[in-house]
Amino acid sequence: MAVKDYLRERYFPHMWCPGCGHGTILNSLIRAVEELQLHKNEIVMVSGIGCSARISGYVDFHSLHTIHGRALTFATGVKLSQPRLKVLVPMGDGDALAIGGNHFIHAARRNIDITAIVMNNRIYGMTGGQFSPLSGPGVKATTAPFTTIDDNFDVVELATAAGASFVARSTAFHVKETTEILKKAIMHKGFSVVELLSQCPTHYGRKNKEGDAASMLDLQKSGTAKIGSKALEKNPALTPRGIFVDTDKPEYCEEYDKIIAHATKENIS
Amino acid sequence: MAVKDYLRERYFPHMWCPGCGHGTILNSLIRAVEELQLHKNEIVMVSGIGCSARISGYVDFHSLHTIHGRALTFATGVKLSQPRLKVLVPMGDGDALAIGGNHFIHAARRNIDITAIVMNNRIYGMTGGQFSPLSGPGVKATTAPFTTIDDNFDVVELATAAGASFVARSTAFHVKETTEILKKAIMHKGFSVVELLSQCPTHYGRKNKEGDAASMLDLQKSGTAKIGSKALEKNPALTPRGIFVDTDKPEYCEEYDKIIAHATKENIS
Amino acid sequence: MSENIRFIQGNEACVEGAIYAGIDFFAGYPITPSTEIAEHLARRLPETGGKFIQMEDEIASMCAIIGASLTGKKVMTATSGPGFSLKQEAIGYACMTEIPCVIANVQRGGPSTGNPTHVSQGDINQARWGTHGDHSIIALTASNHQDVFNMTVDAFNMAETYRTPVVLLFDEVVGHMREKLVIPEEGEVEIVSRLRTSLGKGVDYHPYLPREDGRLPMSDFGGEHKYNVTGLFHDMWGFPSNNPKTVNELLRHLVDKIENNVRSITRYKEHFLEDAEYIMVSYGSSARSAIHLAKNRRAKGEKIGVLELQSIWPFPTEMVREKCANAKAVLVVEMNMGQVTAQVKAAVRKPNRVFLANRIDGKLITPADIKRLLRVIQGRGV
Amino acid sequence: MSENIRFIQGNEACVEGAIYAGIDFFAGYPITPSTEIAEHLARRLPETGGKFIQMEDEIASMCAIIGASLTGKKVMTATSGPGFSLKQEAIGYACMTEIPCVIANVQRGGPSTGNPTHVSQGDINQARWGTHGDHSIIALTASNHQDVFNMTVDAFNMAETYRTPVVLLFDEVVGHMREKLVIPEEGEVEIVSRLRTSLGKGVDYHPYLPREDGRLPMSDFGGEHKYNVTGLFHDMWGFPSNNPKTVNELLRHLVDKIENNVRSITRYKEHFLEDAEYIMVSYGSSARSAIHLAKNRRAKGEKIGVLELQSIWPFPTEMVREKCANAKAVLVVEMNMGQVTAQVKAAVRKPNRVFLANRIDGKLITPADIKRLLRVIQGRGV
Amino acid sequence: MARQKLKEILINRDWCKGCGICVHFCPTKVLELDGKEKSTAVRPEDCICCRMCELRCPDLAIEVLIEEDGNE
Amino acid sequence: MARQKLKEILINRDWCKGCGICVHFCPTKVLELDGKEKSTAVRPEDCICCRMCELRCPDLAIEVLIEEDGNE
Amino acid sequence: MNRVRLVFSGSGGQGVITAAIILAEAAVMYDGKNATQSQSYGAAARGGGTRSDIIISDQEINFPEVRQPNVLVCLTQDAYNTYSSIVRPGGLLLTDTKFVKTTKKVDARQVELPLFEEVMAKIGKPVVFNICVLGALVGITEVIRPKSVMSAVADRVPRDFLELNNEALDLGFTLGAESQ
Amino acid sequence: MNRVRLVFSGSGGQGVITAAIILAEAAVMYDGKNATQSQSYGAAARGGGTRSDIIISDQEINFPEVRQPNVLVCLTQDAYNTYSSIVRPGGLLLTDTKFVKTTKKVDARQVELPLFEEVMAKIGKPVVFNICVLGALVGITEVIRPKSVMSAVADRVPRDFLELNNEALDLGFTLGAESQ
Ligand SMILES: Cc1ncc(C[n+]2csc(CCOP(=O)(O)OP(=O)(O)O)c2C)c(N)n1
Ligand SMILES: Cc1ncc(C[n+]2csc(CCOP(=O)(O)OP(=O)(O)O)c2C)c(N)n1
Ligand code: SF4
Ligand code: SF4
Ligand code: SF4
Ligand code: SF4
Ligand code: SF4
Ligand code: SF4
Ligand SMILES: [Mg+2]
Ligand SMILES: [Mg+2]
Repeated sequence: MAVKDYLRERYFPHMWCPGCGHGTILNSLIRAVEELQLHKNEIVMVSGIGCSARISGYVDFHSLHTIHGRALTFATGVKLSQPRLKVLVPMGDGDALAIGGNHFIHAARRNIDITAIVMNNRIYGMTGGQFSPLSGPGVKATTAPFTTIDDNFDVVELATAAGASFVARSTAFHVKETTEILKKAIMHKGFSVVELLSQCPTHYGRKNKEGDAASMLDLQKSGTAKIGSKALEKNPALTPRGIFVDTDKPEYCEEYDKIIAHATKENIS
Repeated sequence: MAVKDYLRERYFPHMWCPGCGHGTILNSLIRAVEELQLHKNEIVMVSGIGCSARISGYVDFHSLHTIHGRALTFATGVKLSQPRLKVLVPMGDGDALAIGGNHFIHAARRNIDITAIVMNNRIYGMTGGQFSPLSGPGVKATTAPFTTIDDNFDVVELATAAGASFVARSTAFHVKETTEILKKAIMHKGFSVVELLSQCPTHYGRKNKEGDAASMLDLQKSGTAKIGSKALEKNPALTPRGIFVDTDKPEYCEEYDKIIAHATKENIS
Repeated sequence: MSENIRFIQGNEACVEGAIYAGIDFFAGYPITPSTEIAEHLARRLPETGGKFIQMEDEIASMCAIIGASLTGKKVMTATSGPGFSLKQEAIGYACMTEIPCVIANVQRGGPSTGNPTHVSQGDINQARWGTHGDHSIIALTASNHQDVFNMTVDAFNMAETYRTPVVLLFDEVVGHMREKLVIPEEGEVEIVSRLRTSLGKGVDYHPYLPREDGRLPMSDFGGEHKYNVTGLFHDMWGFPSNNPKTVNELLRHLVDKIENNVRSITRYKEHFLEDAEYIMVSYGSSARSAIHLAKNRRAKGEKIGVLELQSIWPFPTEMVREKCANAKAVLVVEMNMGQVTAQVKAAVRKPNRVFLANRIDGKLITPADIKRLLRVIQGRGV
Repeated sequence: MSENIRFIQGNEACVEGAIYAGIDFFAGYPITPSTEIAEHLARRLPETGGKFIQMEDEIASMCAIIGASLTGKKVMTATSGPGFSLKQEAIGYACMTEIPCVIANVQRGGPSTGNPTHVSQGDINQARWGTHGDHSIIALTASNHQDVFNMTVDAFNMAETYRTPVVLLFDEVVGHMREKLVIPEEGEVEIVSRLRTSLGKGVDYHPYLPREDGRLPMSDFGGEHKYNVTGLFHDMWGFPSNNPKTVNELLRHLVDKIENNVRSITRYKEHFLEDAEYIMVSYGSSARSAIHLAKNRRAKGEKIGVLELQSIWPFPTEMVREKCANAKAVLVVEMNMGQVTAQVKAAVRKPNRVFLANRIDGKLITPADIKRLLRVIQGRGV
Repeated sequence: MARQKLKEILINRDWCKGCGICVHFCPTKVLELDGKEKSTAVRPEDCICCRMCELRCPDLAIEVLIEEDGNE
Repeated sequence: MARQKLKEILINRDWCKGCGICVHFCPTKVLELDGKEKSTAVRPEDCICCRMCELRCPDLAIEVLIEEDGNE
Repeated sequence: MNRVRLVFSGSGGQGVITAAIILAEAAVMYDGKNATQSQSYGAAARGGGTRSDIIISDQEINFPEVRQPNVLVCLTQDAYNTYSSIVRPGGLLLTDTKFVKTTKKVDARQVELPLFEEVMAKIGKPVVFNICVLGALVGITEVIRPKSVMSAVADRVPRDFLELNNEALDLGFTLGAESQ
Repeated sequence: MNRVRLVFSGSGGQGVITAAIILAEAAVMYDGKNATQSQSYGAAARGGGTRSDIIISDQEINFPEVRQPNVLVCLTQDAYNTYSSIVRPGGLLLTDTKFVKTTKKVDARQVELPLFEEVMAKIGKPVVFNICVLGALVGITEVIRPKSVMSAVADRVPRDFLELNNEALDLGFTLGAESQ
């Protein structure tokens, strides 16, 4: 199938601002799905609320646009009740880690076979530019006129500590890398987390004088480095990219099937 | 002041079951406060809901018994609005890490100067013995008649990844160690997390055939080892005890004071 | 020992009703006094191939059942006061997206943590108005275990019929007390499943285009039809829209599909109602006391009866007006500050002849409590 | 340019009111259309030495302000629909523990995510019944920026006076529209602070023992008196109790302290009301349309006026009955399915002469919309 | 550190719930549960004043009073 | 891998929002924004068929059609 | 008897509630009667006082609480002090000699049996004390058929412990019957 | 004029809303009038169409929406096509020649000015286009005193950019006044 077949073209042009990184992530994601040759009917995309969350309206999968921060819990219901479906959950940084932080760590703990994608633009885009738990200190935002004092989460570390069995990071700039990582994440059995740095030129870029979308992408390029790379070794302040965790752990739905097998047997005896 | 002066004796005997580890933790805690010679009027204890949460009724501090899972958010309001107060937040494992997990990681991220104590009995005691996110797999509980399949959080790892600047673990058995750790945690500037393994003989013990309170304490003894100890080296399956993190990081209330200083100055100019 | 007889708690009767109705999926978080519903389903569901999951909180539980319902499953969650408050945002989502689901709220004393192990009926209005924005809801209740069973089956049936969340408003006494339940044979009680679209592959399916009868056939996630579901106002494709016409039509549809069906939804029982001069309107465990009193007084020749409500929302205004038309006085017997009383007053012709017989101290209202008030109303003193 | 005049959004007028009333602490989480309240306070609070914190969600925000209030601060949070639903459990906690706090809900279209950027007044009943368990609440509203300012000051004053959460029910139009605000001089508007205990060190302080006038003097956390606060039913020491007498008294106290003061709490405005044959009852932005219509019609000699409600809860039943006593018909103008209409019907002598003039499509109801209905009621056709 | 000598083991019988923790862990078996399931010091003379019973009692029912040689 | 030759750069002008990302990152400066702030291929002959413009476009507005030597 | 109202009272660990449930269950499942069983929840469950109300009837039972029990069982002194006054005039008040000293004058037939001591002496397992009490009750009154209680016990108790429980039941029955 | 109703329309990035706010603010803060300003929110903010309603009056203003503007400003073709029909008969319709081709017959005075081109030619910064539009409006109508608008611009604009904005304002004013 062609890449466009995975889109609901009827709703294009989409609602994102010019140069919004979320569009590029959509671009990388449908290419991953296309390259994996997945059936559209076997994919459910569940999203919360935010600019990022609007992504589910644009893909021609089963799509569930839910409430702010809770996408993973709806997704848990979908997946556990129908484990044969592939469940993709793109989330904004606020959606995933402010209001949604608890569901994020618990889904990771259960290692339920869901692919969580954090579209991290370090800002609340949809509501107009408030800081998020991924903004980090020293950032300007509408709710931080004197710059932020909050430290940020490291999504990779948090997901790892919580129990995710696949954890990776890339950016809207590194499109091919992103597609490759997403392919692995989608095929991984267990809870996979992919953090993708994105850009919000409208709010973050403007407030923090990072210029237009292209210059923000330049920063994604210069501010990150592959794990294991010389660049990272030389400058550990760079944000590492790559696959950090890829392990085999009991997956929740499979474990539950064992419970059913046990219970139905016990029942008979 | 004598240890008993920190108690509200009028409400004793307390409501906990015979042999409940939470009582011992109360015991260790008031000794820590006594040894630190803190003024009772400068301490606020904030708790949620659970058997553990009832601890706040028994101490003669300012005490705030709130709602399930949200103790740290009330505590954040208390602390930020009145930073001179010492704020102690004892929580059950469900309270802290099931419904309360998000507030736990966010308080850690902000590194706000609060002492969080997780009274971990690996079960929901108050509601009668359901499993918790700290139960781990293979445990019997009223909501896991065929044993649990959920993996557990490692509180130490999670708190560390989320940004807590003091992280430690001990048990209801190791009372002197607990008191020492609590003293350090209380005096630490920043968010400190102390996980204390506790026992619920009534629910966990009974369901999981761990015997009476004393035998459950024996398990705390044999199942843990100090970090850096030979025992741990020999048997890494043991649960490590001790202080895992003790670092200096910007504390939220202090950082906020800088914002005020800046804003009021800016205002004048 | 008959296979079909049980001696159980009301919460377990609810579980039996859910199993009978065909529940596939339950997500919950423990809370007194509803916990036994989760506990029994934790065993019963895997035994029948269904799924039980204990989530990290009540919000997650509510959202998980909505997700599961979309794959075509019959779903339920159970909670009490504080948990019911937490679920409100997601209940509104289920209203807006028209996803069938059942929420049992075994009421306890409130507000706040209140009185977890004691009886109350304080969440009546919350069931109607707890979530933000205008909408309608179905809420059922029961006073004994046979009815707990029946109302639970009804709740699933109505959720599937009307594509809406249905609230089961039980109370601590009914939930915790043990009494007999006779489980009907298979087929004895009707079981309804959601209407599914008959459209095949390749034919355009409009998930939110009501048929002429107002119903919307569903399509299971994972099936042939891929569509969008959103809690925003949406068009017939399920795509967000704030076109005023679309918004207006959707909101009216959400309200009408319930309010226009009040007669079909209404459930009630009459106890000694013909010729009754004094009518007690009651529901849940307080109805047991009212019936007890009515029986005793009838034995003494007093013309007194009970109208027992089993559906609270949509409020059966006309039915109540009709039944109470000839009463000298109406006593609403409930354990709150008069939440159903206000509805009865709005329903009847003589609101000033409607009185509240209540108790709010965590104890079950007694027949003697009601009798005391009755004597006052009758002008016979206390 | 006068120092005291501003041309600002309603949300900023609310911020100015809060600052005037002496706000010390705000915790919030952004949500349309209330976000500007948080944004402006993020700057204004540190400038005045106060504290602003953006929490991880609405639940945390609500809880944080309760904690801060206990240290003696004047506190507030702001949100809209979905966030208001999430705050309900903690609002009930504030009711139960009698902790002063102000919650602004700038309403948007609901249910669910609904229509975030469009106007609605759908949360009226939720403000009253959103949390579980019986209780009472105060809710105020406003139709223009001067009143937004005044009602915000009133909200703080009432929260401190009655030791209770006070809800400010604004709507999207009022919140986002810009118009003039004149900020009163210091001292021009009365500012109330909570009653604090006069008991000194060593004297037993009973945090939950009401004085004869029903009020409970507070003591700041960190001060001399150490006491317990709990959301469970509690005795005069604040210690948990489920003694039926204690439970009964506490719940009645919580309800009475508000319902018995309905006259002092009631806020309203009359527009051309004397001799009016047709009365429009309205509030918030819809009242602007009603007033607009009344002005126009009065100019043409029609006897029509507006009763503008500024306090919705406790509902001013008697005041509404009195004001509407001589009306030929009452039109309730609101942007929901008739939430205040039901209250007005219950209040007046002729409920069948009460009509709903509403609009629920996300657009502000217009004077023309109301006029159309008026003509129908007058039997003059459409 | 001054050598310690037991003055008295105070056990609050209203608070003690008979859990047996003090009994189980007393290194010198000083304590036992009596017929009413309350802890009692049956062999106080063996007490080495380690205070573990006091520190571990979940009901805060024990106080080990110690005479400190010469010291007040 | 077959050497690649450009067939055509399709730019959907209804979808393009003129963000300039494709322009900025095209290694051979094939693209420019026109007067209506839409991307256009002004030097298609320089295109090396890297497809980065297609992959990075946030509006999915670009398709790079490639002739593959001999291959279908 | 058309309607019997019972109150079982004692302390948390004594199995009072279980005994109450088994009795009511026996009435419903094996005697074809209606029954309700309810209990006080809360902190009481943590070693404090415990009370369970049972109503057994041929008719429908509405109000499930017992104001004046025909049969009152008190297994602690506290329970006795609190509840002995509510027993219905002419009713039965059963106590265990080890735990209760019957001091008050009560307008009911008071039966005091050394059930606990006998259990310890003959069976040696305190956990079956409650079943022994049940046995005694059945031995004294005709609330229910002894066989029904035996069946109900068999339904509830793990197979391995059935023997033990039957012994306790018998023991109680004998002591109860003898006291007649 | 006792009451003026204006609608400003255009697209997201053009600063239409800011211009509307400045105008209304000037009326309130410097001309002692009442004014309301409101706007459509939502996806429109992301590059779509934008509309702002302004009412300026000596009296109290209640209903804040404008049905028939005395003054309509359209800065995109879309805006023109959507709104040109609502202008009040005899009112003013201002457009920019670069963005709008006035095709329809409208019962109002249509003023078309090359504001954007002039801004680019004389100042070279597209961001002050909206201020130039404001200048033109003030040049054409007497909605408000030019001085008031200048003061309002000064209140809103960072000091460094004030000069630039004043230039744009003057430029617009001149073009507007000349068109009379
Ligand atoms: C319960 C609730 N709280 C708040 C909001 C308002 N809200 C919508 S999206 C959003 C945050 C958006 O930020 P993020 O998740 O980072 O996504 P982005 O828009 O940046 O892609 C917020 C706070 C809401 N819709 N619901
Ligand atoms: C919102 C809400 N959900 C659920 C409950 C019920 N509840 C009370 S305590 C508790 C868990 C107790 O477990 P834990 O936190 O581990 O404390 P423990 O009792 O074991 O000390 C639960 C689920 C509640 N009170 N409020
Ligand atoms: S506001 Fe930011 S995140 Fe949202 S669409 Fe625009 S650029 Fe993207
Ligand atoms: S139930 Fe468990 S946790 Fe609760 S008091 Fe008893 S032993 Fe302790
Ligand atoms: S540890 Fe305490 S409660 Fe337990 S037996 Fe000893 S004294 Fe009693
Ligand atoms: S102080 Fe030590 S030795 Fe003495 S009784 Fe206590 S535990 Fe035993
Ligand atoms: S990247 Fe896409 S949207 Fe941006 S200018 Fe190029 S074609 Fe247009
Ligand atoms: S394919 Fe590569 S070289 Fe060709 S236009 Fe696109 S970015 Fe430039
Ligand atoms: Mg974001
Ligand atoms: Mg626990």
